[in-house]
Amino acid sequence: MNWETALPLLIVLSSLIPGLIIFFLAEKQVVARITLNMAAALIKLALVGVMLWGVFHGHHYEIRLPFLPGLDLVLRADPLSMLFVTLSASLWLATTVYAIGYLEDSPNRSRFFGFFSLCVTATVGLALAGNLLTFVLFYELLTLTTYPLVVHRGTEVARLAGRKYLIYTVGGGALLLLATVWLYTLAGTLEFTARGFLSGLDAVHYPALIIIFVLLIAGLGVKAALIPFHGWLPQAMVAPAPVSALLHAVAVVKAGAFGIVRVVYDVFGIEFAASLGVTLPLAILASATIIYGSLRALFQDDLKRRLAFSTVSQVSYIVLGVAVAGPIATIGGLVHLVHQGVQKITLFFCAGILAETLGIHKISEMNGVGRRMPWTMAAFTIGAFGMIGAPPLAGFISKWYLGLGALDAGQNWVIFILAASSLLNAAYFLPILYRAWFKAPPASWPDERSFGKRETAWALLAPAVITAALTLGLGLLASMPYSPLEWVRFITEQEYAP
Amino acid sequence: MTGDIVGIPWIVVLIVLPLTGGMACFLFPTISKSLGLIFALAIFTAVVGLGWQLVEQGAQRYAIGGWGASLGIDLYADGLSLLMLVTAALVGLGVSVYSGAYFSREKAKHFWPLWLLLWAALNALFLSADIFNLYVTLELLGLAAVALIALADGADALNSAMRYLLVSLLGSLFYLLGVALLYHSFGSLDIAILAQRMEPTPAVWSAVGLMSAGLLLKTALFPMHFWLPAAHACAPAPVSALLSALVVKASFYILLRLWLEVFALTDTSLGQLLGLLGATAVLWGGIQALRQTRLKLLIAYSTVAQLGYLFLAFPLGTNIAWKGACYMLLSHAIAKAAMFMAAGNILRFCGHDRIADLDRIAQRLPLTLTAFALAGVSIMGLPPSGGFIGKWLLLEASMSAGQWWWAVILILGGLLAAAYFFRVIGYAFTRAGLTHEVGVVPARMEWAALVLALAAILLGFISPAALELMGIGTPFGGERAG
Amino acid sequence: MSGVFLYALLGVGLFVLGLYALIIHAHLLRKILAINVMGTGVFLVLVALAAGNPDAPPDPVPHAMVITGIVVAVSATALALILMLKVSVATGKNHLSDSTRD
Amino acid sequence: MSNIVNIFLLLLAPGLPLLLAIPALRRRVPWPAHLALLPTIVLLFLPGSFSVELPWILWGNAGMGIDTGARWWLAISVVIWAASASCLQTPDRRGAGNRLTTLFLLTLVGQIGGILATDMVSFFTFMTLMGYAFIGLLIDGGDEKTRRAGRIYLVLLILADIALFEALLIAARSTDDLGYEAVALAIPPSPSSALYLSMVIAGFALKAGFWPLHVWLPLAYGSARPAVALLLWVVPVGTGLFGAVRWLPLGELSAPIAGTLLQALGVAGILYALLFKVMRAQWKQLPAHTAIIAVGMFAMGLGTGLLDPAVWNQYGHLVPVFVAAVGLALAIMIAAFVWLEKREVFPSESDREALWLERWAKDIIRWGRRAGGDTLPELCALWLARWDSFWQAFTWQELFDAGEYLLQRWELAITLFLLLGMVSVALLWLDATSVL
Repeated sequence: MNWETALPLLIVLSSLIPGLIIFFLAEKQVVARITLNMAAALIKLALVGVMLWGVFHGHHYEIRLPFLPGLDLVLRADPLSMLFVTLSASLWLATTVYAIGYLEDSPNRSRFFGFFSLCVTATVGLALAGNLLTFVLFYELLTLTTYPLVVHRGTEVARLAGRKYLIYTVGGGALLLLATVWLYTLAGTLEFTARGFLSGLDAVHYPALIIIFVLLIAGLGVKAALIPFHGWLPQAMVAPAPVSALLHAVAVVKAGAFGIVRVVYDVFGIEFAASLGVTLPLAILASATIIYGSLRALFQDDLKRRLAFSTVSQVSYIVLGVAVAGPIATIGGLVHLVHQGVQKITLFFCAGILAETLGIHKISEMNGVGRRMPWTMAAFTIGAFGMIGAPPLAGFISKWYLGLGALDAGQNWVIFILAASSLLNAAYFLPILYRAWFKAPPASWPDERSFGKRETAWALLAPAVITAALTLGLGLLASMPYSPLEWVRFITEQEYAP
Repeated sequence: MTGDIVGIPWIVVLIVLPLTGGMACFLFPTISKSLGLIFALAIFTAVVGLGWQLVEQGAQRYAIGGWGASLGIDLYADGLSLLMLVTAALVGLGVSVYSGAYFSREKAKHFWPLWLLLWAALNALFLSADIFNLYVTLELLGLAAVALIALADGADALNSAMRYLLVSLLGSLFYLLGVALLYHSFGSLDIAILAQRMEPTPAVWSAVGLMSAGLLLKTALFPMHFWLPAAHACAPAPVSALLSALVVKASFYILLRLWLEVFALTDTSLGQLLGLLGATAVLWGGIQALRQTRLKLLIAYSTVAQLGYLFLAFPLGTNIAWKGACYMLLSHAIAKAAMFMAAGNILRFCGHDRIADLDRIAQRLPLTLTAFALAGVSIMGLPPSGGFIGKWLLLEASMSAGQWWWAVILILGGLLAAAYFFRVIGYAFTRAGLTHEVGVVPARMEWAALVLALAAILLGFISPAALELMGIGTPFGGERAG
Repeated sequence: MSGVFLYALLGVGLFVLGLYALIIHAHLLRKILAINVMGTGVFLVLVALAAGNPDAPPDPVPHAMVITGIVVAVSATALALILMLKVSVATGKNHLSDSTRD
Repeated sequence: MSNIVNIFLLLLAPGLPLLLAIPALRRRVPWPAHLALLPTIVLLFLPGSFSVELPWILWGNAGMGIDTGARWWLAISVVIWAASASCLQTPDRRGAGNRLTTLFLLTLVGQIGGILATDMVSFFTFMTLMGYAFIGLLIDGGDEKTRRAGRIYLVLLILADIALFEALLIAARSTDDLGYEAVALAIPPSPSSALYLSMVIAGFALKAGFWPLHVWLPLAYGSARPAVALLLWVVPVGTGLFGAVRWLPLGELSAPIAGTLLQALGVAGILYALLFKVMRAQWKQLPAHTAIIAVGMFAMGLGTGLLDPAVWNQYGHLVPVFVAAVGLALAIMIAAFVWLEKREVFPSESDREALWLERWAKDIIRWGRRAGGDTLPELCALWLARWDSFWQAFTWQELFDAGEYLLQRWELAITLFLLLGMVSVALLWLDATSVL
């Protein structure tokens, strides 16, 4: 085993092993747990950095384990997987810091952090999956490891939310599995290949392939919260804030979106998918989700629920970018994978801070909160503007490429979807900002905790501020070498190479 | 050295060892716990030895006492037997470790001899080369199993033991009648010889019907599962584990063996009928499991559903399908044993097994719940687990055979399984209305369940090797394309 | 239609009769007896079929099977009787009660 | 050497206010709002045109620079900003006044950056910052009337941003370089030039308050604090007009329809303001109507430029002068009113009539709430109820229970075996007869 095979495995193990150890730590071993968590997150980030460099310089990282007759478990680093791996690894670090601050003095922390690490393992494994089988494996693993986090609080509400979460995700997983097996019996391979591996199939199989595509998208769409499979996401918001932040805003929904990207590009191949006529319905579905999610967000008073519906809407940008079919739209969709993650995690961090520090859960309670917590709300403001797509924030870059790509592909109607979505985003974010900054604060907050001179615990605030800064940086310095945008261009060159 | 190991007639050792162990435990009841454990380890080693032998030398045939066919007793071991032996050895070892802490001294005195006798019957059954020996071992197995169920006190347990006994005897008699007809038609009891002489006559048809019916009754295939839930739910936890994991599989093994080698009826409507019954079992068992309010009954119904999976291979009849069913069998055995053990822990901890009142077991009994959850993963067929491999192979087989409806059943069964397991897990995280007195669960019991559950997961990673071992002596016919 | 087959059919008939009794009788002792009758039916079939050809000496294998079968049947019956006694002590009834339903 | 100084100043002009906008950084700085203008003032006195390309920013061809046109805008802006800064009173450093200063400085960054930007994307970016910060400035601590003005302007601003974004996309389709000259050259031959023109005109009309989208201006003038009222002309309106000049391919393209439309809008705006409003307006709204008239005149000018490129090429350079003049006039007007108001010449007035824009917005929200908040959940509940009754009507649960109960009767199962036994007798009989 040399470095090039070991590295993908190490990246997966760097959160798996600490996660397993953490389960066996006693509640009181706080220092050990924090050290382990932070060390793991940093090591993972370092390994990902090395791999990023390697992939850019043409190194080939791959490890295979025989799993089934004719099918291996494959972990492979290609540019697309690196995009997602880097996102998860860096946001994991931020969220770990945040979670340490957030869960101070709450019960069952070992269990929480254990499953948290396992979730990241599943996400990273899913990103590195080199074939559909490996993907399915980690996809299911993600379902299993997130469930304990959703029901972490152990209330009846949490149990019901967990139930709903499972009904959706396990059902989706089942469809995915069925489609995968079917695909395997038709194609004889499941290996992700740039520009797909199905175009060589006999035309007799095309109807079957269309059904498979629908099944795959339905299975993945559950996690990506495409309508009508989005119902679990707002419910799952009963989970603790770091879970909502990392998992529901980033890991889980992104896993679905990432899967759709994989299916469209590396299983079907974008040209082949377009020739099957399945990309346009997908684009329409994504557009409907974008609009519907925004509309629902508009009428939520619960902050986390509003953010959840916003996620429903925003994640479909990725799908839209993929489905519009064209190199530029692809850039927009893929880069939104990163940008939406960074922005949404900022928003969720802030929502969690508000809930922890002031006991605020509803938007109607947020009057004047900007005066009490200027840093938090500044971060929130940046995140919200990013979501609206205001320049020069990260969301603008995604929207720009999506719009340009749609024009480029001759799908002008997408522009109107984008415009309507921006309008709606503004309509549900700006009132929050208005309340927070310009309304007079109430005499007392619902449930205030004092942190001395600071507005809140630094472990909560720092990650939020850092991700907010990233939101700005990713947009402003979009053309910097190694920026997500540049990386996505690098990916797109491969997927669309003549 | 290698030659020495390969040279030992492990086949015989495998039958003699548990028998001797049973005797020893019966004679020295005071040290039966340690004796039992030692013998369990020895049997496990012997299975490994046999496996080695099979890998080195291929399928084995051994005539006891050199008497040879017709009156003598022949033993035969190939990949399929090895699979079953390994299943029995793994589960048996787990159960032995678990039972060492589970039973009181009084009960242990009865448990160990019976359990080793059961193990002997199992091993002999898996190694028998003729259909009459299969009958004898089947009866032995049934009697030992009934006695084990009766170990649990209470009217319910005795009732279900009695019911099980009658059913078991009935099934065996049907089988025996079939044996008589087969012998009459072909003048031999040896499976290999029967396979050569096989031809479809009305008597053979009636034998097939009788034997299959008897075995299906003992395997508790829908709609003949009526005896199973009560028996499996009332028995003591390790016994439940044995029954669900091994005893029902024994009769399935006989059916499989006959079907593969003697009957060769895959393409007939009988295969489709079995598949249909299996599919119904999957759905019906799943729905009933979902409707249970008690944990052990839920697990018992889950067994009904899981047994249905095994029969989905019959209408397909391809190499992959058989292998899938066998993998399913193996992983279900291990996972279900772990699950019953976990349920036993919960029962001991809470004093009840009402699902709605589990009250934060996740916090208070984390190892056990982990075991339960991991076993559940395998039962649901989620990756990576043995159950997933089995399900995948079956799915692949049904999709390649163009019989996609079986694939749908498999998927639906998985969903139902997920529904009923997560129902339990969900309650295990939440606070219940009433708290209850807390019993002590020895660490050994928790770890035994956990290790078995981990083994079920681990099965997901060793499938290439396992499938190759299973194929020794090509019990499933050649590799067919598709 | 030889006498051998007549015996065999008689055996099967006994078997079916036993089965019928097993179903309709609730009393456990009767059920156990019914099982025994069924067993006897099977043994009869075996013995009858052993003498397949009236001229040749009878085949020893079915006889061996029958003897083994009888041993098995005896032990099974013993176990069944013990169990029946325990059931009637525990429940006060001589028949199987319905499975418990929650 | 001087080149480096130039670049440094170019970056510092928006950069310094941006830094000072962070409260922690200006805590010990005296007169931060004035200090922030300093690099811009120095920049005004540097001779010649120069620019700098900024790598890595957005798409890589972003840049900042100053030329003659920009200098005029910058000059008038600096004057008015300085005046406004002097009016800006920050009574307490940590409270509301502190935030006001932040918003003030952010608006300043946006405006100066917008003027200095040499490409459309940078301009758009700065203008977005300016727009939102200015709304904050407008409504911060204001009464209900300013908040109303802010709300309306916000809606217009968002719509404008969307329109301009579309225009940007169309431009980017036509050319990779989004510098003003490149776009002006690339748009005329492009097939979507008409769409581009309409988007740009719509966007800046919304931003600058062309008639009939001017409704927020009187409200804002009527109630904003003096410091903000001074800025109303240069910031939202002036920058909008400036943008229109920069973004439209004036002098390169002859667009009769768009030109005529603009001219018509301009005339209509002037007439409307003159005939219906100026005569009856409250004193404080007079600057607003003056502004509307000026915007109308400007629109006429732009329209003429679009109709006949030659005219624009000849007289286009006068546009900044015009804007500067109007700006100064308005500033003086406001200063006078402020002075008069301080002496309590005017009674406080209220204006409660709802504007069409607000009515529409309210209707849409009410409709949406009804659809999303009432109808949908009701429909859901209805279906759920049906589903429930479906379950109950067919008593599925009992069916499963009864089924299992039946299956648990062993008589039933064993009867199957009885049948099987009989079949085997029959088969055996068949076999026997066939042997004989």
